[in-house]
Amino acid sequence: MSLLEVKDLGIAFGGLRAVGNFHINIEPNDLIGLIGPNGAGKTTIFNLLTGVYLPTEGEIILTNENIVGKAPYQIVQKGIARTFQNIRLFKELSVIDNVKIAFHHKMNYPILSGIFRFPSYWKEEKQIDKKARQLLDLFQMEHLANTTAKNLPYGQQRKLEIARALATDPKLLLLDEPAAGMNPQETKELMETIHFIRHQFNIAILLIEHDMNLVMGICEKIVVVDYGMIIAAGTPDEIKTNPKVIGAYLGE
Amino acid sequence: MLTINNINVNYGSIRAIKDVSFQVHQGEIVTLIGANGAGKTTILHTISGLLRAQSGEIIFKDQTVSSTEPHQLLKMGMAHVPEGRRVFSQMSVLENLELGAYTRKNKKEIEENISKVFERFPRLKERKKQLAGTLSGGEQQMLAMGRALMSKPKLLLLDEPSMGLAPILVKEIFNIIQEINQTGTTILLVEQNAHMALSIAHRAYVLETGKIVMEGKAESLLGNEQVKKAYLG
Amino acid sequence: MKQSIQYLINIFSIIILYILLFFLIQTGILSSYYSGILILIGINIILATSLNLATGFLGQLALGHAGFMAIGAYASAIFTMHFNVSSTIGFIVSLLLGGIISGIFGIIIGIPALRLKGDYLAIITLGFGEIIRIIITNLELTGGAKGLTGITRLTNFHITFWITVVVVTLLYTFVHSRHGRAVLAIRENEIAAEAVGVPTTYYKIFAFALAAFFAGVGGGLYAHHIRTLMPTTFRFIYSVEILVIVVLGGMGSFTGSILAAIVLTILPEALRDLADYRMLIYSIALILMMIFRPEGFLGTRELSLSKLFLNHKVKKEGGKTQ
Amino acid sequence: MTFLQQLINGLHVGSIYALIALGYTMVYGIIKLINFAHGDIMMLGAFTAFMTLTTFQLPIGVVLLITIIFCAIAGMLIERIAYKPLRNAPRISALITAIGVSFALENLFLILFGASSKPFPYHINLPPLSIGPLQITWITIITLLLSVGIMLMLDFFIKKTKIGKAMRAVSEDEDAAQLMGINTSTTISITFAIGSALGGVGGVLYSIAYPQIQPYMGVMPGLKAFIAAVLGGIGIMPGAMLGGFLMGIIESLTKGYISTLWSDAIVFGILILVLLIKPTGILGKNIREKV
Amino acid sequence: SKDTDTIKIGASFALTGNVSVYGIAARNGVELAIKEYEETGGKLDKKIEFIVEDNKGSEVDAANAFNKLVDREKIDVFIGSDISGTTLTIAELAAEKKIPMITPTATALPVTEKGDNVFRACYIDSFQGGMMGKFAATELQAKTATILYNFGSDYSEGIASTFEEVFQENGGTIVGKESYTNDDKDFKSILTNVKAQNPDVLFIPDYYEMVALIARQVHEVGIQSILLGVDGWDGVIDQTNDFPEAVEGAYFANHYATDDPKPEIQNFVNNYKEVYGEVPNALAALGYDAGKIILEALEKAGTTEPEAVINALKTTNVDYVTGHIEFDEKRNPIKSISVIKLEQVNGKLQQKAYTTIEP
Ligand SMILES: Nc1ncnc2c1ncn2[C@@H]1O[C@H](COP(=O)(O)OP(=O)(O)OP(=O)(O)O)[C@@H](O)[C@H]1O
Ligand SMILES: Nc1ncnc2c1ncn2[C@@H]1O[C@H](COP(=O)(O)OP(=O)(O)OP(=O)(O)O)[C@@H](O)[C@H]1O
Ligand SMILES: [Mg+2]
Ligand SMILES: [Mg+2]
Repeated sequence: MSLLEVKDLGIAFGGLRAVGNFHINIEPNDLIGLIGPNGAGKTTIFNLLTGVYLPTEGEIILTNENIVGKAPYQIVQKGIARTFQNIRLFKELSVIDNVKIAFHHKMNYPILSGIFRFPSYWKEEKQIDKKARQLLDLFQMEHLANTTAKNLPYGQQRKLEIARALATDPKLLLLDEPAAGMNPQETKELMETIHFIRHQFNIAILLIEHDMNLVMGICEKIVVVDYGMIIAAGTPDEIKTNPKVIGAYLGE
Repeated sequence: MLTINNINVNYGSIRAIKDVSFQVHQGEIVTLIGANGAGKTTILHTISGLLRAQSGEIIFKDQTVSSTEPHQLLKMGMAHVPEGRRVFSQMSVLENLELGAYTRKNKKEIEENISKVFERFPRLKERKKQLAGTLSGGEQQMLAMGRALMSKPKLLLLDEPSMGLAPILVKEIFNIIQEINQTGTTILLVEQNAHMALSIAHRAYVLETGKIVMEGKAESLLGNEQVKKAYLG
Repeated sequence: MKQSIQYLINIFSIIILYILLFFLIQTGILSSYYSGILILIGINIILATSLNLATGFLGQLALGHAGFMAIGAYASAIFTMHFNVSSTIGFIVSLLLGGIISGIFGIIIGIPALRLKGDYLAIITLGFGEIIRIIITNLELTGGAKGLTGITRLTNFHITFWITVVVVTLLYTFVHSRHGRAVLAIRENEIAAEAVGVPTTYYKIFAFALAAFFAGVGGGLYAHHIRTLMPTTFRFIYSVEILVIVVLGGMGSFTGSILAAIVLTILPEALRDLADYRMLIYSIALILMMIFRPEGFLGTRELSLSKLFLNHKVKKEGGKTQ
Repeated sequence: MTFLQQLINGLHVGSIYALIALGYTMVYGIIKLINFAHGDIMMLGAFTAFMTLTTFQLPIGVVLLITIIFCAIAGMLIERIAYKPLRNAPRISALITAIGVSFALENLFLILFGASSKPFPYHINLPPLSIGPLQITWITIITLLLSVGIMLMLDFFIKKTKIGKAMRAVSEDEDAAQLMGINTSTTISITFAIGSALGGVGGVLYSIAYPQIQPYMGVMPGLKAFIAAVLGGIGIMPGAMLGGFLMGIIESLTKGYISTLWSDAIVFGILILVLLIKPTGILGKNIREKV
Repeated sequence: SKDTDTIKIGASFALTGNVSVYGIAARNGVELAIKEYEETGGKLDKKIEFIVEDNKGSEVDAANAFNKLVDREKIDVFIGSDISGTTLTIAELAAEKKIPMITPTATALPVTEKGDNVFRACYIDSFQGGMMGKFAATELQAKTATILYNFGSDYSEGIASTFEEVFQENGGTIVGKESYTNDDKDFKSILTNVKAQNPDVLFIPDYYEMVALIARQVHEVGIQSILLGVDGWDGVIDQTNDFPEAVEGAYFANHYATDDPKPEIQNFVNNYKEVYGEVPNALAALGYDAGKIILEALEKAGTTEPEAVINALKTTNVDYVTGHIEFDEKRNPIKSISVIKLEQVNGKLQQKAYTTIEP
């Protein structure tokens, strides 16, 4: 059974059809790359999958349930988490709070318990503090727990965003240009991190990236879009040699 | 052309740039490379006057410009393509270019210049009426570059011009940088894509947590083991 | 362990402060003029901290706080007048009633208003505040333009002190719970908050309604202190005055609001002798304070007594908007 | 017929709102500051005109010119002293400063001129224009024409001239504008000068129409004009104009046909409705944050 | 107070804020009364200290100001405030503390009901409204009237409703009751309706500044009705100097007429003009009288004991600038009303005493 099944997905902004006829099947623990020229519609696809935009047509089926029309926070609770092309952290909050917020829907104590500090508050807060620290530890960021997020270097911010997405306990993780603004060395480390979380958390990953070293290096399958339409799909080797992809995207 | 002497730059109480000195000579392409947060952007901002150094000196065309306003620096011939493109998204492509020539008076020359930019970036010509905010990332990058060229700079500061671009566009952008340099513009280039940057630059400086740790000819740095390990992957 | 020591120190300091003020008032060292000012400080603290929840912590610029205060003031006053309430218990019931009605209006107004952002939200809350005032002016029940007079004096220093303590404590504990964190996340980045599973609309409305609830409680205290309610009192300029306290104290800092409420209640009093020049000097002082400390007294930090005593770093959980 | 008359009444009030709203919107459009003191600049204009009229008995044209210059300078000074230091501060802090400036101006004039209204010594002595049973006063016609004219000029100025483009650039991205060689301080000063000059003109016309001036006279028109600007889409010149006219007409019709008691509530109600349907005002562009 | 050689008179008015128009005039009047009293060597053997606190028209400030005057300054008597909201707040407190108090201008009925130490110098709304209703129906023989009142001003509303009642009792018909609010500047939409009603008289119970604005537009719209006003109109001629047609032929009730040849009135008017540079309006005159009433009561009581002062106040029975004043059992003044007609003489408006109505 597929984890995610997307059929005929499309959206138009005004007259512009940004995405059309998009389809993809993602199995549990897949690692798939989504590439294409600037303005091809990749980020828009992410926005459709996470409920930020309402598609004009198509179905998004997550483990047998059509999630089209669900609010972003509901979709997160059902198991799709994401990062953003331009980092969106809770800048003024501490690193650990950034992660704790993502545990929100996994916690149960009600508002009154929070306000009046009933035992359930103490119990859950303690648990979550522990869990958040463990997660940060996996990213070697535990020592930064009390740092304000905006003061982190860029690379750490990207990592924190991934950690935060993982805290929501997703089945599918969407990464939008995680290596943008990183140098090759940092990109290499990132590749390791992605590998690691995929196995550690046993999740599927769909990622957008312009860095071909990364995409070709770790993705098992690649989907190429241009003008909102899929122009190719296949293994890295197939994609590398596909003349359409070379013409539109890779060059040379 | 540009000399930086012992500048220190703070964000609040945090010192981001420590005692940095370097030069850019007439006609060169000089590149600054370094990890995330090393302070490359901070240095460019300080040079173009958007940030002020706590101490140290910046000399541009034999004049101390450490406290000169950015708009005056532009008149002196320095243009800066900032990180993240920063095009005026509610204005058309043409208006963006016109603003690039804000300080110039000669209408005819400006016209000529615009057609030159269009020649260099034919994509922009197709979209000259479009609002800049609706351009794709790559087109915005071209616009940012074209806009900076409109002031006919002697020195061009470029901050990560290839970020977020498709591979096909990355190559194009570096070609254009070389072309601009050949027509007489001196270039200070900041890049994450150290490989590309070093392959077009004459000289390079390596920045680590706010300090310059290495400098030299671009080719020699390209072959340097340390650099290879840290920045070329 | 450390935390419980912190709590003890805070509770202890509050009790000491209360005993001190109690003693000063009982012995007449603080006359009714001063105890009146203390009551106003308490009311202003309640109004400012509650607005801070909406503006500093949730990050929504609201200009209708005086409207919620008015609802609470009129509701509780009408209740005590109608039932001839003279007991403290009855008074507290009336305050809760005022708070609840105000909170309900908070929800009714919040649902449409919170779809807007920034300055547009400010304008729409301003509009609602004015509509509330106009309705009050047009109702028989509220005494219309003539105002409501003859309200029993039920507010005193003691009750104000403890209600203020309770309100600030509850606001503080709320902000430092998972729900409060959700509210902070919305301020920091609404899109990201939603993307990590926070139902943003729900929390926006909840925080807004909670702010309205406490503003209503503050209004009830006001009504039984001043004892004359005029609709004109609750013009939008009153909302602006509360906002000034919040910004001056620091958006996202309860202790900042407390500090600013004290300063801005006392300052006009201290300038009282200057008669006609009073408001000119006050406004110039305001401009200067903003120029020299644009982030407010405390920014997003909280003052902590235990920090003073224990000399260790207390984790901060605030942040500023924009 | 009364309906037409009510409409004309509404247009008159509306055109005054529009005139003040133009200045409001201009400043907001460029530096995103709700300049609370704008209404008080209007008051400043009225008093300047009052002083020059009573002490020097100058002709109205000269008076208007002096008022414009005086208000423009005052606007620039206020910006330099009170707003510029807060350029990089949170926007809401600048808003509080603007409120402070507003209070300061009101109280300064209260001390200088006292609280009681002074009759404004200039009025147009022509009898109202009668078209059938309809009556249109000359001041209505003048304000109407002037506000439309100024709107067109400003719109052209901002869209087409070099300084106008610089203003828009500054409003979008101050740093990037500096990198284009734009002197942002000067540009912002010019913005305030124009905005305040408009406020001053508004003050004079307002005082001719309602010939009483006092230190608090700017508060209500200021607030109404601001609402008008928001209604039309703040930052947009034709929007300010449209918002002003609409406000005036709605007010006039509710007062004439429903009830004065509820007219403000109705105006606010309509404003709220419009914003709920069109969150950025009638002519506002709905710019969604790109994710 | 304990201080034996000074008498402290406290006062609080709106000296700043948007109702300071009323407060400043009233304050000036009180101040002048005290100044004159001291200069002419009043019979009190103690020094008088006059302490005024601004309340900017806010109830909160009014409470603080009053508490401060009582607790810190230890005042013996209190004069104030101007508008009803602040005055009610203070009256509550004054009643608790038994401080003799008189408000020069607050017309709201409940003010003096707060305690038997609270007095007022102005007539209550219902009295004035009733008198003018009768005047319109009987003296002016008006059959129809439209009332144009300030909604949100308890003063204007109070007068309007009694006028309506009495005018109808005397056989008149109210053809329209229109309202505006304090923030309005443009009345043409309302006046357009009034024009259609075409009443014999148009009654506008409000203060002179608003009236001046309205009257001008009444003229512009082309309404022919006789304008009728109340004590708040005092001062309207200065506002309509350049447009006398607007209010020419109007009648209004007043406490006194500035052209009244009585020496005490002329004295007051001239002295006031000298000190404050403008013609005193009704609020100033009421402030002045409130000051005199208090001073005379203090004199009569011969002590600052509150009981004695209150009793002395109760027996007030003197001619003042605003008329002869006695207090009824509710401590409201029983005064005569002067009706004034505005006439144009040589292109200049003048107030002419038309008739006096005794209570
Ligand atoms: N909210 C929107 N309104 C209008 N047009 C939009 C919107 N969002 C995206 N677009 C347009 O849709 C197209 C696809 O944009 P998208 O951001 O998905 O591209 P992308 O493939 O992620 O490109 P890049 O690699 O540069 O990030 C672009 O032409 C863009 O201008
Ligand atoms: N506005 C700011 N306030 C505080 N610290 C800042 C600010 N901007 C940058 N920094 C810090 O200064 C250091 C240098 O940042 P800078 O942006 O110059 O790095 P960079 O070399 O350009 O990195 P990148 O490759 O990510 O663009 C970093 O540690 C960064 O966190
Ligand atoms: Mg993208
Ligand atoms: Mg950088």
